[in-house]
Amino acid sequence: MKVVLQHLTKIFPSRNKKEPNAEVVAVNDFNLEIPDGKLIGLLGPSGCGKSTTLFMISGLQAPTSGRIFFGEDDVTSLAPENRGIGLVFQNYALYPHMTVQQNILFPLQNLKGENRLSKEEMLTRANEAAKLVKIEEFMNRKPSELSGGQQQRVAIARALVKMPRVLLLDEPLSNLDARLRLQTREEIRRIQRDTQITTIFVTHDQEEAMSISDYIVVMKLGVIMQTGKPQRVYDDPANLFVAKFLGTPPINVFSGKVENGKLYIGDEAVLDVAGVEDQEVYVGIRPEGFILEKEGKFTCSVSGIDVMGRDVSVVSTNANSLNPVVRSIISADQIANTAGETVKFNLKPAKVYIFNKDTEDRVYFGDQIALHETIVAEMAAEGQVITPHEGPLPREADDKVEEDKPYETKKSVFAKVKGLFKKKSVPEAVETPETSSLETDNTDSEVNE
Amino acid sequence: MTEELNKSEVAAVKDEANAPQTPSGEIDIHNISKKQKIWKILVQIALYAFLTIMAVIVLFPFYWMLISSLKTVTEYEATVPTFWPTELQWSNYSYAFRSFTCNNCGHIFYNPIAPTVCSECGLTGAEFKAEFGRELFQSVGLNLGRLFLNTVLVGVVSTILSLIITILSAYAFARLNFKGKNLVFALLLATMMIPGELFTVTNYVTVANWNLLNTYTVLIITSLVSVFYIYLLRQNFMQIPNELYLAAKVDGTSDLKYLWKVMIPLSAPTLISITLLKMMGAWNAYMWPKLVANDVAHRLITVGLRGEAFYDDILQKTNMPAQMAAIVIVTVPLLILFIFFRKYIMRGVSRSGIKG
Amino acid sequence: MKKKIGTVIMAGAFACIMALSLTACNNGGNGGAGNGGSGGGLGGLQGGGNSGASEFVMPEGGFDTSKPVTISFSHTMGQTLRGVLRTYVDKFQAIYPNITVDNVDAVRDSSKYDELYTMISNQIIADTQPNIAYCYSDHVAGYNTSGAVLTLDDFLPGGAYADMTVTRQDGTTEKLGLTQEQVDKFIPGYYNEGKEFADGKMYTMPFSKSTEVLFYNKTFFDTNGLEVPKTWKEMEEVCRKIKTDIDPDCIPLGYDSEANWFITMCEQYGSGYTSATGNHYLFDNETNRGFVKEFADWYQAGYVTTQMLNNNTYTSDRFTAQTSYMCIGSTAGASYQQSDQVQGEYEFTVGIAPIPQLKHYKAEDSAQEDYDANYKPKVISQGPSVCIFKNSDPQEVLASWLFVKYLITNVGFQADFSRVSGYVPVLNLETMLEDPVFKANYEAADEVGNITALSAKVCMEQENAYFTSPAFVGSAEARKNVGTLLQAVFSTPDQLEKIFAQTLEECMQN
Amino acid sequence: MTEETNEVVVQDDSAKKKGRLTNFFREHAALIAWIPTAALCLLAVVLFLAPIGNVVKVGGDTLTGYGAIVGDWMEGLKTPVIVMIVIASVSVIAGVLGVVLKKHRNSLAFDIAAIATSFSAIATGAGQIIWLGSMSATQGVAYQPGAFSILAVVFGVLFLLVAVGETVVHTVWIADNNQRALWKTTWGKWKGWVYLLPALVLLGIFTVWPIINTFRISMLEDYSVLAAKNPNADPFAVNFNNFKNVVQYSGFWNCLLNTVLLTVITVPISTMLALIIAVALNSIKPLRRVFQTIFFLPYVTNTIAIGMVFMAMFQMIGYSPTTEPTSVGVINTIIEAFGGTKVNWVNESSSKFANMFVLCIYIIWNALPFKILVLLGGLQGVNKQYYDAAKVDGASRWRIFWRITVPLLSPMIAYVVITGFIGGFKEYNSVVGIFGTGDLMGPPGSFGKPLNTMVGYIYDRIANNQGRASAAALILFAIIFVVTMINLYVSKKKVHY
Repeated sequence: MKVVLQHLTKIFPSRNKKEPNAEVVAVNDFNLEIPDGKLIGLLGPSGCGKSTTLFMISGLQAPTSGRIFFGEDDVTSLAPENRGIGLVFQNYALYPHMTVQQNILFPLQNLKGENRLSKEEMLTRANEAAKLVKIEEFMNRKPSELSGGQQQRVAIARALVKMPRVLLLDEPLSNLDARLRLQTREEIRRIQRDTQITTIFVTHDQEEAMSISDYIVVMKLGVIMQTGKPQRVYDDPANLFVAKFLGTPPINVFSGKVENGKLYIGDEAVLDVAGVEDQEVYVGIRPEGFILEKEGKFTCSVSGIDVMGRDVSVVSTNANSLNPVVRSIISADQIANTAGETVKFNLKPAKVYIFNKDTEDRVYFGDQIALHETIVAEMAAEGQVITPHEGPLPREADDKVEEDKPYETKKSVFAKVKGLFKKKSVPEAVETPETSSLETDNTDSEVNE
Repeated sequence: MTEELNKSEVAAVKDEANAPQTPSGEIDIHNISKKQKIWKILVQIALYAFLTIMAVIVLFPFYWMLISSLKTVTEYEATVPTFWPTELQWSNYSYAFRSFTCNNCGHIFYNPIAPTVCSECGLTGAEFKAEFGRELFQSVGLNLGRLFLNTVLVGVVSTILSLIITILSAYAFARLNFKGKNLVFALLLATMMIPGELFTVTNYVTVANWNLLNTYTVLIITSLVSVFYIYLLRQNFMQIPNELYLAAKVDGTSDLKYLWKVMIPLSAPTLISITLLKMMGAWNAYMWPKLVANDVAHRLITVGLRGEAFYDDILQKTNMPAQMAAIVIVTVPLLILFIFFRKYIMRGVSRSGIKG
Repeated sequence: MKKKIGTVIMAGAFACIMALSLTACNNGGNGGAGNGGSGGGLGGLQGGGNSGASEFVMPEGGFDTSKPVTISFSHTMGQTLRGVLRTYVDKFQAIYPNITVDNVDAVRDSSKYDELYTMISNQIIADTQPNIAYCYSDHVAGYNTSGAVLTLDDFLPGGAYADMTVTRQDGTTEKLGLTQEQVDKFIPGYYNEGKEFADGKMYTMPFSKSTEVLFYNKTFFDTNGLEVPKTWKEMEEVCRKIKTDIDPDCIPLGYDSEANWFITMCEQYGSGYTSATGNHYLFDNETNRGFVKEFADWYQAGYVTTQMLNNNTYTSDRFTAQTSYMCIGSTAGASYQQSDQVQGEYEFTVGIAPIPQLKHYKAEDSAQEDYDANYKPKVISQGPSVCIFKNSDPQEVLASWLFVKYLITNVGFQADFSRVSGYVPVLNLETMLEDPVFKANYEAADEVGNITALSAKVCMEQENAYFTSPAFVGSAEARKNVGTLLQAVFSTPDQLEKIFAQTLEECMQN
Repeated sequence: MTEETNEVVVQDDSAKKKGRLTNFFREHAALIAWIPTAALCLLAVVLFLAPIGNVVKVGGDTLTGYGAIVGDWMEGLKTPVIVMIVIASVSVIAGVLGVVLKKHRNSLAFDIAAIATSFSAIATGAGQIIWLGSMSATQGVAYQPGAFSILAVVFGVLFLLVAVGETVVHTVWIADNNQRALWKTTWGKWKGWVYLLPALVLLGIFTVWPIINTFRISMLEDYSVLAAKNPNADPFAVNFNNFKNVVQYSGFWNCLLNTVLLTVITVPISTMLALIIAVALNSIKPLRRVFQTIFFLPYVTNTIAIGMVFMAMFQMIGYSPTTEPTSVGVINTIIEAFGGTKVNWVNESSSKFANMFVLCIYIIWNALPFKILVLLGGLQGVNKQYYDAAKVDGASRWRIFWRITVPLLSPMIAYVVITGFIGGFKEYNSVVGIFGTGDLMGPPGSFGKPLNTMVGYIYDRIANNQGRASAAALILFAIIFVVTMINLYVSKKKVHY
């Protein structure tokens, strides 16, 4: 089932009565076409609106504007149960009072009218779904008696059992430990391949998204920054944010400038970038883009060397680096060249991305131009028509706002007591849209502490 | 092999998935979403209607009490009850605070004490008595003021003492180490299981033997210690990290100071809840006070209210509007308390499950 | 060593706890604050240490008029009555200057007898009971479960201490006990009430009494040519006549006290109500069911109402409002039966007659067919008596007895008290007429408006008809229950059998 | 009992803490802490006047207690009262000032202030007792020793014990280090008991002893305190006759029947209604707080007082079986407005069915707030995702309610049902509120307290026959115990935790 999102926008009204304009735009003019039978990863930092997008697709939240199509059907105002979707929640939302079997049977028992199944049919279907996710031996246990990974699989079985047209997974792996996470994501990949159900997968973990998605959609502050096949996006980031968000260790960013077809970081001209206009730029260099050479054009002062088996990571500093350290990965045979206080690098042009300092958009040069064109053509061939976002994209500078926000779920006792005497409540911090979707109604829940 | 089997099953699953569930073409999506919307609105309307009806039912006694308290006796007894008093009879409220009426001219004195001379008609009580063999001044209503004072007094004192005892005990259970602590605590918790009526009989015998009947002490002393409050506060104290205590000890802080500087401020919400519940308890107490202190000097408000206080000598029946006024006067303080401390009361209540 | 200190402290603390709780259970203990005031300390006489129940032992030399002694008197008198009491306390203290009567002005905790009973019961438990108290005989039965009430037989003619003498301030002497002459002056029914206990001993002395009389609207009766009913049968006739012929909207008769009605009828029939010994409750019998059934029919026919059935208001209201033309009520409440005045004139004249009896017995009615010369009329006797509590100090007991004796045998006090309270004196008419004020009132009783005096007169004229019921623990409850019985049967006559059975069961519970 | 987790959040960040703790409470903790003690002292002074008020004459009338404060007798008492007030206030103020001025710098100052206050409490209380004693002796009038004076002394001594203990181990008065250490350990070992002392003493007397004694008394035939005082009477027979007498009395069975009926009718209805209201409240947003407040109002009322209002609402005015009422009352008016006929709810010769109906309505009205509060709290604690999941799974509202809401709320439901049952078996105040006490406990003209409950039965016996009262109390305890056990057993099977 193809899923099309047109100009999808979600605005959460301000929760602070004194500042009615402090509304939060969780999803901003979101346009996307998801091809049938693919696994799409929605990727972005917390609060970027990816879960909101997912919930709008599921019908649990109504979009402020825009349309959602499943195939040819406009499902925008359809209730979730009429959309034929399966949803797996971040913490699975397995009904704790029901056994695994009852959990899986639950959606089937809700079917009405002509769709109603007989008891035997229900059981058969539930068993099939359980077999698919390999949990058939736990059918009579309660969710609390299962491990995290098993619970996860039960949740998927429950989502699959009614044969959804679209399967939605909301951060399905975030509650698992590292090893289980690896295992489970392979499992999800397998199940998706086997069932060929269009699947949308939300995560903030870029590695996870890259490893299993057919396509990834990188989001920031409710806006699509880039879509594409994972490797392509990694190789050809559209802007500084995408470049920074993908890749471990993260990309090294320097401030620099282009002058006369040369790229300068500080005083050193590190690369030829013929055909690029003179401008102030950010320079992003992937850690694997460094070549350690005695006569390298780029100088850094060494602060340490980490040997990680086959690869060696050189940790150094540079005055123009925006990151605290410059991390480069070189092969072990080059290690000899690191003696001394400074190191010199040459750069691989394919691994160096430059971005306009004002717009933070990519500035292509050299072979990169050809590569980009190929990718665009490839996407078009696969039916991936991206309607560009109207208006300016959110920039790196906007990020700061997000980070400083105090992550406070509970006011301290003192604040409470103080509030008693002041009689005026402390204005509550505007919550991130992601949490607000779950907690909007919990204002009175202190009673229940 | 299993792999293969899985795949075939999955294929089957997929086929079926598309068959029944695809609405395209056959189902009018517009219609469905319209129905959904109407249904949603209807549900909301039904919810509000239901809640409004329930709220009216809940509020009706309050409303009735209020308007009845402002009616004249005649209007109160009107064949068709009026839903708003035609004439606001505020004097019902002063009546509740006891008044005297002159049998000769009918003038009403809002005094706690009977006057000797009627300022209106000039008769003295003694003359009237000598002539007609009857008292000139008849009391009407009861002295609610006295009941109020008694209740407030008992409430305040028992709350203060109870808080002190609760804090000290909870502190001992939460922070101090001594032999037998856990045993004592377990025993105390066990007593919570037993209904209070079991204690009443012996407690009556005890206080009677101690000559405490009809004193303030007896109203206060038996309910000073509440195991539940100790438990509540202890749990609260336990939340405060032990490191704070150790740090204080290193600084040479005494227990008392630590208790009052750190523990009490940090548990203020719980203490406030306890205080409010205890006050409410004193305000609503009925059975025990009636049993042990039912004399004029020590009677509490609920006991006084349910007595024959509003039997009006002149009307020769209970003055219902005045009684309603007294009920309003009794009810309002708690409502005010509730408005100001809604959160704390609700929190305390949701834990205790005991009224008062 | 230091460890020991702590142990000692803790041991002490626990000893305290144990001691406190033990006091709580030790019923004989003198826990709590002692009996303040009067100098009567704690040290009991007979080693037992229980002052509340110490037996009275005559001190050597009898009553010591040189030592000051304070006695207390708990009562329910209102302000005006206290004024009368105060006057005579002063006179008494002039005779015995060493005696101080306390609590005369003490605040009444209640004007109600049952609250006084609760108060004194509690005081007995705490050993702080007064020396003298207002009482009803069933109260005394209650108090006496603790053995706290003094038996007065020793002070009666022929008693052990009756002939001892006490010297007054003015040098004259009096007998410590009552003389036969004094006893003869009491109205016998009142005097004998003190003996209605299981052991037949004398526990109370009559203080002031009241009884029930029939108030009727004389103006109405005269206008309509009605005869005042003397028997219940005549009563029914009169009621029927009024209801059917004269005023169908009225309820001709109001009977204030249901309990009195029931008990009086039991006595008139001689069918049994209670007994002081044995099973106590005799009232569940055919005769009683019969009259209850009959009266229920009256109620259903609208002939009669009672206080409880009259929306818990005295039926005198109906009487004064003339929606009722007869009212059987207490002489103590006579003033409430007075009709309202309109421009100095009473709306109607109130007549007072003895309550109806089963049969005619007076010689003047010998023409009536149910005339029975041997019939003994029965009228209930009510009103407070006084009892004296045992005390560890015999001087207090003696002083209390002297004071009680003074009040009940003093014609002046009895007359004054009767005039102010509306109660009737406990001394017989002949004796009372010695008092000039009383005599004057008595003679003017038939004048219009002199209702209290008239009721007293009617009352005193039937001095041989008084009866009292046996007193035992639960007799007060029994009284209450039969009152409720009457009322319940009136409301639901078909439940008669069940209600009788239930009443008996209720009574047995106490 | 709900967990207390996260009740108190102490800042992890110590740097932050310093800033935060400098607030009102930290500044004034000492002051606040001492207010109770200070208030106690002052109260002791003021309140001991109450018993004295019993012997006051003003203007020919005799007054009690506070009415007397304006009277002439004040003249006679002026001097001692003023002296006492001054002593107490000065020492209290000194103590409080000492604490406040020294702030939290010096523990010693704090403890000494505690000692000062304790002394003032003792002085005040003891002063009153001694003075009253002398008054009694000289005037020959029995003054009750002020109850508050005794309490002031007791608490003063307690504080003194704690404060001195703490002070000794924190001072340098004891020069010898070893000795100081010894004091410290000894004090450390025993101070827990000192802190617990008041609670243990009171619990010992009013909780532990009664448990034992109730068993004892229940075995003594027709035990009463009055009879127990009689030295000449036979000792009480030891047997089970109290239980026998209680059980053989049909009135007791009536009480039991009433209690069981009220419980069995009201608990399920009120729980169901509360559940529906809570769910409704949980699914609306605007006005929710308003509704929530309204629904909680009945809780903060006086059961007796509002019971009287209910009585007034259902009562017909001026009714007797032989006369038509002047007014049928508001409820009947409403019934008639909807075309019904008037019902005799609470007046004379009303049916027990009608009485019980009114009672049930009132008890449910009264029980709703607590149940709504707990259930709504539970609902808000339920993770919203379960509902989202159910919605995605296509469950109808009805199915969501029965398959998700009710099972997830089952611990809360079990809680309100169990407390409801326990409360129901102790029902008494609501009957008193509507039908009064005295001999009726039912509509006017009724016989044998037709609406009395178990607790009412116990209270009726307490003053005269403690033997049977104890037996009845034990029977009630047994019933509540069994019912609670059954409840727990059922909930263990049905409740998901």
